[in-house]
Amino acid sequence: MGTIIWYLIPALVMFCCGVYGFMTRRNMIAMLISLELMLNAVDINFVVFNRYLYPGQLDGMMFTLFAIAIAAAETALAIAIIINIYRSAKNIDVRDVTRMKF
Amino acid sequence: MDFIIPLLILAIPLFNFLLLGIGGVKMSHRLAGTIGCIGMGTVLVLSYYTAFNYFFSGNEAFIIDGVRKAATIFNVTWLEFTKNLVIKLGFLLDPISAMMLIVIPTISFMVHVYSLGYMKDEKGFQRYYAFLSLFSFSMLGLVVATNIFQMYIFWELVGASSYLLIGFFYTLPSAVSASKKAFIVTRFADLGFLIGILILSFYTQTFNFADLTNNPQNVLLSTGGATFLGGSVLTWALVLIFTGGMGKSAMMPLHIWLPDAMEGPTPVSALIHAATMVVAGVYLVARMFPLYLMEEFALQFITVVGAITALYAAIVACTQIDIKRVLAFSTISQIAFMMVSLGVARPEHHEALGYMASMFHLFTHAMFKALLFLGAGALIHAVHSNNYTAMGGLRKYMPITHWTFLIGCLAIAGIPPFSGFFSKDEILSACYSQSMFWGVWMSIVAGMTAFYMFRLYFLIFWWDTPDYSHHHHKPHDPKFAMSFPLLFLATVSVFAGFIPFGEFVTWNGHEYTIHLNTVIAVTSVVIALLGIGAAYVMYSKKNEWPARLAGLVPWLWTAAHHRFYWDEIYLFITHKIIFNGICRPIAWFDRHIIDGTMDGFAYITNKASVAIKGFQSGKVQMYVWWYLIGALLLGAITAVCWM
Amino acid sequence: MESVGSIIMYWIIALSIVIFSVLTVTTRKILRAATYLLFTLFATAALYFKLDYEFLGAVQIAVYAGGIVVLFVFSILLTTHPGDNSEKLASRKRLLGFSAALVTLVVTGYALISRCANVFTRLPEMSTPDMSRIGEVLMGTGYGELLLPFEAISVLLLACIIGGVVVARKR
Amino acid sequence: MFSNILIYFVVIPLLMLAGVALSRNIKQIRAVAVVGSLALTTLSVYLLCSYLALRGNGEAMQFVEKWDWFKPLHIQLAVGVDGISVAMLILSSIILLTGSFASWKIEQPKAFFLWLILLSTGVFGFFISVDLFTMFMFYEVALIPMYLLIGVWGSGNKNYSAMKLTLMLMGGSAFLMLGLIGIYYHSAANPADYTWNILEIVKNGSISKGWQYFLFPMTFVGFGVLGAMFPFHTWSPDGHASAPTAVSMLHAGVLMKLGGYGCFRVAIYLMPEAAHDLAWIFLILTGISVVYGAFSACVQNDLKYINAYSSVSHCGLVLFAILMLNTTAMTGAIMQMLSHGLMTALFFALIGMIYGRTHTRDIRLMGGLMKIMPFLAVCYVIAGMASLGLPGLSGFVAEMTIFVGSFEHADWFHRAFTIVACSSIVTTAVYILRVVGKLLLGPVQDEHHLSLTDATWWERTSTVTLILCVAAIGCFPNFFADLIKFTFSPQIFSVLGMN
Repeated sequence: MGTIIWYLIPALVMFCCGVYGFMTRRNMIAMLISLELMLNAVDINFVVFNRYLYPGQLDGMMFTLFAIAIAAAETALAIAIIINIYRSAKNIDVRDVTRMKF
Repeated sequence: MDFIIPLLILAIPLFNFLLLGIGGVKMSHRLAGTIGCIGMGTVLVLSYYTAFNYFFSGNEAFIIDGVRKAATIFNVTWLEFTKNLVIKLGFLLDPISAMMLIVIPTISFMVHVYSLGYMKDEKGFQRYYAFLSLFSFSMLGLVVATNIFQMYIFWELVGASSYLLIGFFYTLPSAVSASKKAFIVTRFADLGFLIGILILSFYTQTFNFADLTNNPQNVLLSTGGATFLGGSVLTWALVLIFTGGMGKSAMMPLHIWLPDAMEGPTPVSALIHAATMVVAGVYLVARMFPLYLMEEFALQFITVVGAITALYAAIVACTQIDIKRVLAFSTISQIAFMMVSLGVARPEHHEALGYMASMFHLFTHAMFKALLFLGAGALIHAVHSNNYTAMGGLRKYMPITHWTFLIGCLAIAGIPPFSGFFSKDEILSACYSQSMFWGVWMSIVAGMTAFYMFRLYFLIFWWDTPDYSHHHHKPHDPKFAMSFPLLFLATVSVFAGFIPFGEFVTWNGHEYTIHLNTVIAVTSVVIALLGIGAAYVMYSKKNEWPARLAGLVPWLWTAAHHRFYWDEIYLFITHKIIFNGICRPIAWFDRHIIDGTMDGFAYITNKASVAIKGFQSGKVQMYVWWYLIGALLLGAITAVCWM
Repeated sequence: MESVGSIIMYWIIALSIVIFSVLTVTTRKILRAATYLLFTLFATAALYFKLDYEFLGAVQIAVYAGGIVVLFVFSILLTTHPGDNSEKLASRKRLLGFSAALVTLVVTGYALISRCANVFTRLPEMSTPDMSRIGEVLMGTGYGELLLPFEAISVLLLACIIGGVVVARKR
Repeated sequence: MFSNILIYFVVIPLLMLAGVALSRNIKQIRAVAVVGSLALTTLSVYLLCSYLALRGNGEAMQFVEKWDWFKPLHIQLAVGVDGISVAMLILSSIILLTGSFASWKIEQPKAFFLWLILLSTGVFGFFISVDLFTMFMFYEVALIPMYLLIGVWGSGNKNYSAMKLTLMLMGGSAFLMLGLIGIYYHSAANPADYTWNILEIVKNGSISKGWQYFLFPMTFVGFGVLGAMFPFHTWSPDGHASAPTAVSMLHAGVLMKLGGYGCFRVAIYLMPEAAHDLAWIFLILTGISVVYGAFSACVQNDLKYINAYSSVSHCGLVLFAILMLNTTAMTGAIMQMLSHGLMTALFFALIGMIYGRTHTRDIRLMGGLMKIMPFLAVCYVIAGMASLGLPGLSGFVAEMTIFVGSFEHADWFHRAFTIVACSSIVTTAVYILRVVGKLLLGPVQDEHHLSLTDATWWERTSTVTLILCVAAIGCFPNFFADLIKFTFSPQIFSVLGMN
């Protein structure tokens, strides 16, 4: 159980779930949740590689820390936008939000 | 000689131009006219003084041992191309420029005075005087040019002032198009002149007349025997320079602008298109005469062009209705006389008699042709029409005009003792001395000259008196301002022939005594009298002869009446070939091919982006798909390359 | 060799990550999805703890589980009516998503297994980084120290706050 | 830094920008524009005097100074002038001055003047720079505002024209950028000594012949697009036709000169060997420009199109003469730049004024304007005469210098092209007189035009200033010829080995 691969596989599964969710859900919040999954999977990778490759250093951990901060910011903003869309459309279906095409 | 007076000769007209051109709007007609006349009068006095000083003072600078020298009064650098090729503005005094210093201010002053009456109450009177001053300035600058480029500069300036003056009545479409035509045709000729200058200056490395004409042998040597299309470069240069002269002097086939130029005010025609500007071509050839002597072909070319033009113009003059056009064609014909005379001049024949004769004729012709034009102006003023069909029997109404016009006609026909006789006789002598062929040819043209001039004279003053009662007033002689120039010029035309011209103007500065060749003199007088007689028979009283004669060879008459369709040919070339055949296709090519290519690039870019804009569907999930495909492809490529 | 306890711990964490992730994206009730996400995040935090990054695990719980998920829940409550199910997915769409996920899984998994299966077989020894060290790295200006990104993140957060306010405010 | 006079050519426009930005009404804006451009004119005349006093000292350029800007890439703000740049600076300041007068009544004056002055900042900066990078930067600063100036204040099909003009010029600058970077990477033998500084590049002379063959066409075409070289000239008619008056003036009067100046300063000055060998290709193209522009102008009916094609012809002559690679012809080229700049600005000013009154530029719909607005008409005739090369006005001296210089080549190729170029003097006369005849002379075409008024005082100021300048060059050409020719004197301009 000590091999690095055992930590990476769950992260990969998590990522793929994120991909699946992001591509199939229509509710924008659900998409956002999938996005969080993917981000989280990537965070795990950072930490794991840091732990195995450079055990004494903190770079990967710090990266994750920043990623969490950015994810928080991004989520807050995204939710603000979604709520705004909901206000105008009474709906948060992603298929209705195609005005930004072309 | 001091440089102040020559400088003033040029400066006063220029100053007058600026003064009248800028401040004229605020001036009264009287003031503008006075300024113009006083200015020109001053120039007249100063240039007479200069010319007499040149001919009679015996100053070392002007004459040494009886040989007249060219003297450069001043010469200021204006533009330096290279160390050798420098345009200088200067003042050259030599026999021909001194002579022109008499001719130009005289005619110009007469026209200034005449215009006081003729142009009275015209709108733009001040502008008219400004343009006259500009013209006088340019023409004087042209004749005193010390180098060929200075001549070209003033050559262009006279062209422009001629344009402005022909188009003086700018609201008339005919005047506008005539002025345009004059400018463009002469411009075309000037192109030849310019290229000629370029060729000549390249080989000789100088623009200076003195350097060019003092040692023509060196010029020939400097070309190093270079040839182009079979002719030596010097021949090319000289012929091209002569092309410029052909344009200004209205030689065939560049003569078409001169008859149309008669749309300008009549005094202008007298000044520019009869007496001064149109002889610039003759003056140019005379100025470079020693150089032309180096190239036999160039001289022959001049002779042939001149002779053909002379005959052509004389034939056409016989059939024109507009009196100014008759005079215009007679001008063309007479200038062609001068050209031929230069063309046949050779030092080995009577010390290049032709050169002297040409200048002599230039002098006398300026006087009597200006007289005829001013007379025509008086007639037009009186009957308000340019056509002789509206005239007839006017000798009773306008005695002064009649007599002065008659003197002009006699002078041009070459009847002794009027001035034209002497100069024309010299020309004919020169022709005969060179070849019998040209002699006979020119004698025939001289006879025709007498015929068409007297045809005009009889049709105006005799023939049949039309009904003048519908005019406000009967035709009458003009006021003093207009009749004074007529009388003055008539007097000059009578006596100018007695000037011992050979003592003043010869090709090499040596004096030359004119002696009449009795045989030629008698023959030419007889021919002239025959011409006058024919005119008398046909036109002294209203009769059917002219019409019948015209009916005899109708095609010839019609063709001559239409000036042998030269205008139509030119119209065809300019409109059909150049405008529709070159300009329009080029413009089309530019809009559709060149610009189309550029637009085509934009179009392709645009279409391509429209084609791929579907990717930007706004469906976020599709983006992920595309992204994923891209990422996987990249991954695959990396993997393949890695392995 | 690792202790049995740690192996059991590992399996619990790994399985809960996988299971809750799958549930997150397959459940049709949005609120439940948020809840499963919470569990996933907790499991991730546990993973961090297991890898001796205690501070990170704490942050994960505090920010992600405590902050973001709460945000999700509130927004879900604001935008959906109780009892709303997301509609049934069209099979084509599901297939599309599934194949995408699968392809990713296969490609990446293949790459991982073919390259990393037999390397780094042992977890290296490491003492838990103490807080003073984290603080120094985060706030230091020396080589490899991260004050500037930290500041950048603060600015970003500020921007997000303002942006959030501007976007969501009532007109 | 501020002890160098040249830097003020950028500082004053920047101050003007600030002044315009702070202005509260159109009067203040006008005041700022006029005072500022007067200051620039004064400064350029002062520069001329001090340049003349200094120039004998054997240096290629005067007032040379450089400040590091971005060291790792050796980018400097390097300034310096020779006779040519001094002449160009004078030209630019005069045209900016007259352009300000010509846009006296523009709409949205604040934004307009901001962009206009920004544009001229670029122009001035370009002429004082001797560093290729800063030169290029100022070049772009001069180009971009054009898009907005035409797109917002233009007339007719303005969006299309603005887009076309900007894109084509940008396309040109893409070539140019490539060329300049190429020059940079061959500017010295040793990478540590790489430089953008023109003077140093000339001194190093390390661009190999093979690279010159590649870089010369790049830079020449890059600048040539702005110099309206055939077949890259088509932005000019559309662009000029749509641009507002002052912009047309500045663009045709100054910006197109950037092209010629750049061709000379960068392409030929830095890569003389390639210039010598490849000149024939571009001579053919520019020779075509000269004739082709003139013939195209003969059948246009829009006043601005006529003038734009005439610009193609005249600017073609500039490049043509530069490529002749001898002192006289190049002197002529610079004089032609001055002359064309002034008279085309005059033309565009007059066309703008006429258009502002009649609201049409179609010469078929107008006629007899001489009677209605004599002042403008007379000025137009003078401009036309300058354009067709009447002695005493600027066009003549420039063209003659070019022709005489071009004819110094003894081979038939150059001669034949010189004669072809000479023939444009006839075609020019044709289209100028056609316009004058149709537009100004003849009977009045449109009765409504009878009530139109003649020029106002600011319009008179603008046109009279330009006419005086045109006449000054035409009457005292040797002063200008000497100013320019000195720059080409062998001890200074030795790179070409010219006579």
